[in-house]
Amino acid sequence: MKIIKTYVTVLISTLLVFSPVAYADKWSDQFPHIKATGDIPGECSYESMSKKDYSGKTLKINTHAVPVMGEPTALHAEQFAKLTGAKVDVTHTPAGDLYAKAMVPFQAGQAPYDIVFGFSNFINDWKRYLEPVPKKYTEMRQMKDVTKSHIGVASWDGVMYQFPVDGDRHYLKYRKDVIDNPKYQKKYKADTGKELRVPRTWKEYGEIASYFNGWDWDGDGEPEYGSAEVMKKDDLMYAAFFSRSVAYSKNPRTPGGFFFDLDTMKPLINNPGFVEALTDWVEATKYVPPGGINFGLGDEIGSFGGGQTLFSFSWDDALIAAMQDDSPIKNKVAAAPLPGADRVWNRMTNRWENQYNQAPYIVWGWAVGVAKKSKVKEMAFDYLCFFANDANHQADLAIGRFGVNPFKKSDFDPNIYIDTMGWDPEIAKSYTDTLLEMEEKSKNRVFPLRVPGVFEFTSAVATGTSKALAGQLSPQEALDEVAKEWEAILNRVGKDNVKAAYAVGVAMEDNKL
Amino acid sequence: MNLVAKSLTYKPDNEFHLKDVSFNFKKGNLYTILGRTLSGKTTLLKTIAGLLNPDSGEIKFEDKEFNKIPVWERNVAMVYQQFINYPHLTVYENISFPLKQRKLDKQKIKIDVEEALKTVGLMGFEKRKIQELSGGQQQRVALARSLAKKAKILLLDEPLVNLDYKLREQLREEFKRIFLGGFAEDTILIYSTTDPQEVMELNGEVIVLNEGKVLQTGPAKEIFEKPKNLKVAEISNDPPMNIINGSKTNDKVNFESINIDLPNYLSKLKNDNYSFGIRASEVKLSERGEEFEVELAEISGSETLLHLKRGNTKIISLIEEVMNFKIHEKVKIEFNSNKFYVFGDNGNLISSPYGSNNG
Amino acid sequence: MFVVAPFLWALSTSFKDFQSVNSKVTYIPWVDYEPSLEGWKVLIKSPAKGGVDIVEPYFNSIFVTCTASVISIVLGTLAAYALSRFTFKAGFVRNNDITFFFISQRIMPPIVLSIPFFIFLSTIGLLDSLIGLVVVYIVLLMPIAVWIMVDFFNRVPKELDETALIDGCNPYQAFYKVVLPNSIPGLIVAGMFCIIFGWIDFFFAFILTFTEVQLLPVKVVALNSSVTPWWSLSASALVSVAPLIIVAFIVERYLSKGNLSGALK
Amino acid sequence: MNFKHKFVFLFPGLFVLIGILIFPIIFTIRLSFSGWNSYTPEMNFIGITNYIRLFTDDPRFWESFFRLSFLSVTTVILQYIIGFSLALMVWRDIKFKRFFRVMFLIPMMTTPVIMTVIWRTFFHESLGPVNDLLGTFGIGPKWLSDPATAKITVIIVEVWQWTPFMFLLLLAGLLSLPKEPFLAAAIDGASAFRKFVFVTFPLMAPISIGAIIIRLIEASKIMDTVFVLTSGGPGTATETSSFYIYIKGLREFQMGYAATLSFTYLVIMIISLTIIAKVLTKLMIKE
Repeated sequence: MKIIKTYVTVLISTLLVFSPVAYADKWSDQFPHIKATGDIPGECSYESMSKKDYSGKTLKINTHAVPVMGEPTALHAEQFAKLTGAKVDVTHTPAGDLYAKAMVPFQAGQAPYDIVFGFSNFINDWKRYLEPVPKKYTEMRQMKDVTKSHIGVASWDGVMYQFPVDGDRHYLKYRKDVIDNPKYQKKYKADTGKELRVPRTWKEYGEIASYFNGWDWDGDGEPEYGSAEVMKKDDLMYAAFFSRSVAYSKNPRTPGGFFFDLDTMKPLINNPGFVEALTDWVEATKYVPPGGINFGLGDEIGSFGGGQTLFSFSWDDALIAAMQDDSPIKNKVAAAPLPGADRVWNRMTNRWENQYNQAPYIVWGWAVGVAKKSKVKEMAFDYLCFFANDANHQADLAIGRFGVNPFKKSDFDPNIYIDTMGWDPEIAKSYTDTLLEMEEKSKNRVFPLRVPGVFEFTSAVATGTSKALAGQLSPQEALDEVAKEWEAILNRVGKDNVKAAYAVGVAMEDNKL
Repeated sequence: MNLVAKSLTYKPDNEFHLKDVSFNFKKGNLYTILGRTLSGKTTLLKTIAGLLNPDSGEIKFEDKEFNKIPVWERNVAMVYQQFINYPHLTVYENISFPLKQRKLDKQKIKIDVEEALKTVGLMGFEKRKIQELSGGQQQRVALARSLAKKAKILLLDEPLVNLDYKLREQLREEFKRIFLGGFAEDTILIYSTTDPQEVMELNGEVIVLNEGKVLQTGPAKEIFEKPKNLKVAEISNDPPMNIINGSKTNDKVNFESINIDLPNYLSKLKNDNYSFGIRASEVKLSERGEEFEVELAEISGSETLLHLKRGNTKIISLIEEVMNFKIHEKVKIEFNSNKFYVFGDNGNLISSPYGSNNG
Repeated sequence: MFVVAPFLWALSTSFKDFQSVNSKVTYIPWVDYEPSLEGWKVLIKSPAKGGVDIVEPYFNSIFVTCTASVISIVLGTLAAYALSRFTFKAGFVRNNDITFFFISQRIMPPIVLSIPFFIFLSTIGLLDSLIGLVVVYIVLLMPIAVWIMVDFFNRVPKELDETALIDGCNPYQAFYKVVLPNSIPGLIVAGMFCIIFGWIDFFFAFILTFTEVQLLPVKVVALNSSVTPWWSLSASALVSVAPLIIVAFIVERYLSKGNLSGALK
Repeated sequence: MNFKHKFVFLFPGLFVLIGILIFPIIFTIRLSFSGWNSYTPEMNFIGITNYIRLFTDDPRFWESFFRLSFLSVTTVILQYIIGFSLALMVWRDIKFKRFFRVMFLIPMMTTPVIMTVIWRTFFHESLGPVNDLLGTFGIGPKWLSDPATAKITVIIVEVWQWTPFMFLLLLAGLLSLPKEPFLAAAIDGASAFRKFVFVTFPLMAPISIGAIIIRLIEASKIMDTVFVLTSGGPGTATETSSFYIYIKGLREFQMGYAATLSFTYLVIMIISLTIIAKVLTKLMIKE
């Protein structure tokens, strides 16, 4: 009964959103942000929130810099304040500092913020300071619409600590106008004897990227390049590396851990699968734009979004940037799942299996939680719920710079992007199909590492791979060094601590949770 | 009404700047402290002013323990060798500064300042800034400030040394006029200098200071005529007195194969080796004299200082005209034997042209 | 050229938009790209409209910087005077060691002081407040003031203070009636260094404030998100340097007069 | 001069400083003996474990320390040379003297973090103006992506940012020099070069030493530049001690260990700065 009801509401609301007649109601008059849909009924709709009275109370939020996440946070804060009478203070912090900004006061026993934004892999360190999302919210209709993957990302061992407001994953972005261009397809075939198509493997990715590297293939008078990737040694670099590693190392036939062998907690980071991926990556330094080895996420987004490269793979932002209205390459790009590999390492048999393998990497993304020590928890959750209500979420999705990406099942409808954002139907479909495939269908997913000391582990990966990219070490040496460092971290942190935490992630990867 | 010091000793970092210095200064008198640079003159003045605390010894003024009175309540005035004024104030403000500090009434201040300005000849400069004045004028301002204050003790620490020759002469004349013209009946005037000529001209009581120790005290004339020892003789003459190691034989003074007739007043002297002192001005060029080699000739003003050498003996001769000499040139000089000072082995004066020390 | 090039680049960038920054290198507005005022508008818009609203942080920064500078200068100048004029002895500690103690406060990497400072300020209830920041900045700035003023006082002849004492000033009067008026150039240089170092600090302002108080650098740096709006970042960089250029002119005036430290002698 | 009043001058500043710092410093030292990290945020006592780790098992810290020494010494020397030349240039009467003086001061007044972000776009190898312009000559240095040039880029930015500091101090010093030695040198007919070597430079020695020491202290904290430009990369090519401490402290949240690093760093710095000061004094002041 409940399921049907939910389904109906979703259906109705979806219909309402996309009905060509602009839906006007008293809320959209007051809040132009949602003029495309008007208020959509729900637990945390404008209507419901307007009935709450939080006047005299203050809600303090630390969020990311404007505009990505920061702007919607501030916008919804303003709306929320208007509706409920609360005072909402919003602070903006650069991505790299979000962790420390919340962690310093947390560790000092303080909660200067009621709501803290961060990334989903902070969960292990943060969860002891965060209030679990109350049942009232986890069981509401709005939450039922969230994909399984994102419920998993927001939860720890079945308990939800982070309120889903955004979705994130790595996937492949490519220049449709090149890959689908018959002229280039013919030329490529003639030159290399191979088909020009959306790469299915990382090797193919490399070949195509190299071919299209360093010459002007879009006729703008400037040379273009093969691929834009996050190679700068900072917190995001390791995510790019794992995206390249999953194809070689996430073997659906060897459950029980991707980063470690869950039984022995032996690091797997230096097994041939990872080494192969790093070898590919070192090769990739040859087909990135000049200075590409020092690209951070911002550079990657700018580079691909500005039409400088053929490929890119990471979060949604680069695609969204390319699809902005003022972009010269609007509707010339498309999305596809991350490339796979023609062989995959089997760590049980210590052999390569010559079999096509592909694995989505459900990389961490924006996450937000409510501090345990907050004195206004109810208001805080109401705010988050309001942030992500259907009307706000859909309006946010349509504004590229907000960085709010799909995480609800109802988001995977190509029409949203076609109607409100003017995407080419084919591209919109490639986008939603790719997402849906990863989020809901794949059984070979990898979740981000979320164990105690996660930053020490990932920082070691960044340092090691970065040395390999810079040519200071060979891929094998670099990863051996990382493995050694991981062992040291394990000993410091305590194998059992890490194991217990890692088991939670492995259970999700092995589709047990 | 005396300024009395007993055994003042000052030795920061165990290095003596003053050693066992005692004196008794009476008001209305001028005292000059003669000594080389770093002989402790400034230290002594600063100790009197209260800027330095002696490590031992005591200093009393008007029977009050001076040691216990902080500088700013001592009512002394001091002029430094650097022209120290308050650069942010005008001439008038500078001179009135100590008076205002004493909270005198405005009218009185005006009178005193004007009087002081008149004394130093800086009328009409009231509104000027210190940087706009020449060195000599700056030092006059400093002097005016000390005078206007009418302090009971006025300290002048080599006030002329940083001026050029001409200004020095000029200001020295004015000093004489101011200090010796009955200005200071109530004041103890203490003037330190390295220049024996200044000491002579000021003609006060002299204290010869060397390495923190008092070598000799007495009226200026006495210091010149009967320097207690070689050191005083050296310090109290500019250029320093020539010291010749020689011997006395029956009727001759012998050195470097030169024999000079013994003057009468040395007849009682035992035959022995002595240090003979003679002022540079008593060594004259003369055809009848002895041959010396020119090492250096300095021309200073209207005088020529001739540095001469013969064997191990170095002599400076002061010639009262400008003459040119070549280095290594041979010249003949004559010693005025009536002006020989005789010092014994221990450096103490045995006999002087103005009478022997012990008799 | 080397000095101004980044500023010109920033100025040019501040009028660009996403495409002008990311498709190819562009220099001159109208010629290379269509100028946009977006970068500048962002500075006064509220965050809810995608702006950063630097107006309040601007005044906060000015307040914190000036207050901390004044306090540091006052305390630092007094201490510097003492270290320059008097002899201190305590065991093996001499004047130079005390001076070095002051200066050495700047050696400590700020990272590690963050947690202790955080706990310290939260204990005394000054976290996330202007006063709290002032307290921390005093630690950052006083060493600079002490260092510059010791050096400066060492070049002011001590006979000047002595004369003042002889002329009937007690040490405090000598200090403020004579030494201070003649130290204005030094005070100005020290003050400028304090203001600069206070103005450009990012780290402590970042760790020790939350919502009540925001300083300019923190606010501007917060622009550096994953998709950096180079244009508004450039604009804000230019805006944030503006008040200090005024300071630079004041300092230069004193330099030109040539009496920076040669006031005496 | 010595009065009891001297304490009245010294103590307010000294005590305020000590009062504010005593807690943080003791806390840091205590922290360095604890295993405070993200999962055990408590002041437990683990003895000298952290120090053992630092001295036996952390080559990265020592590498970063030597890299820091290289970077800070190089930048400070460059800053000194450039700062001195600029100061000499505008010391004389040249046209637009005042304009230049102010202009040379400005870089110091920009927040390093922000300015480095701009430098990053400036040196961007495909979208920045530097390589675009150099491209016309057919060269395109890998400003940020090559271990060697990345160091150079960091040095360039540091020099740009902090030369004004040297410049101002040295200019102030120059302007306060007494005139007499120069007159004397002029009378002797000394060449400009000789005048610099024998008159200007010796007179400027004391202030030079002060400026160099304080710049070394500041340069050793070099972090924002590295953080924004390269994050210590490529590899670990530009990782400095303070950036490493930052990573251990606020990124990985090993606060205990980071405190150990800082305390060790502090001790090393104090010792080496004292030595450097002594050596410089010997070298530059020959009296």
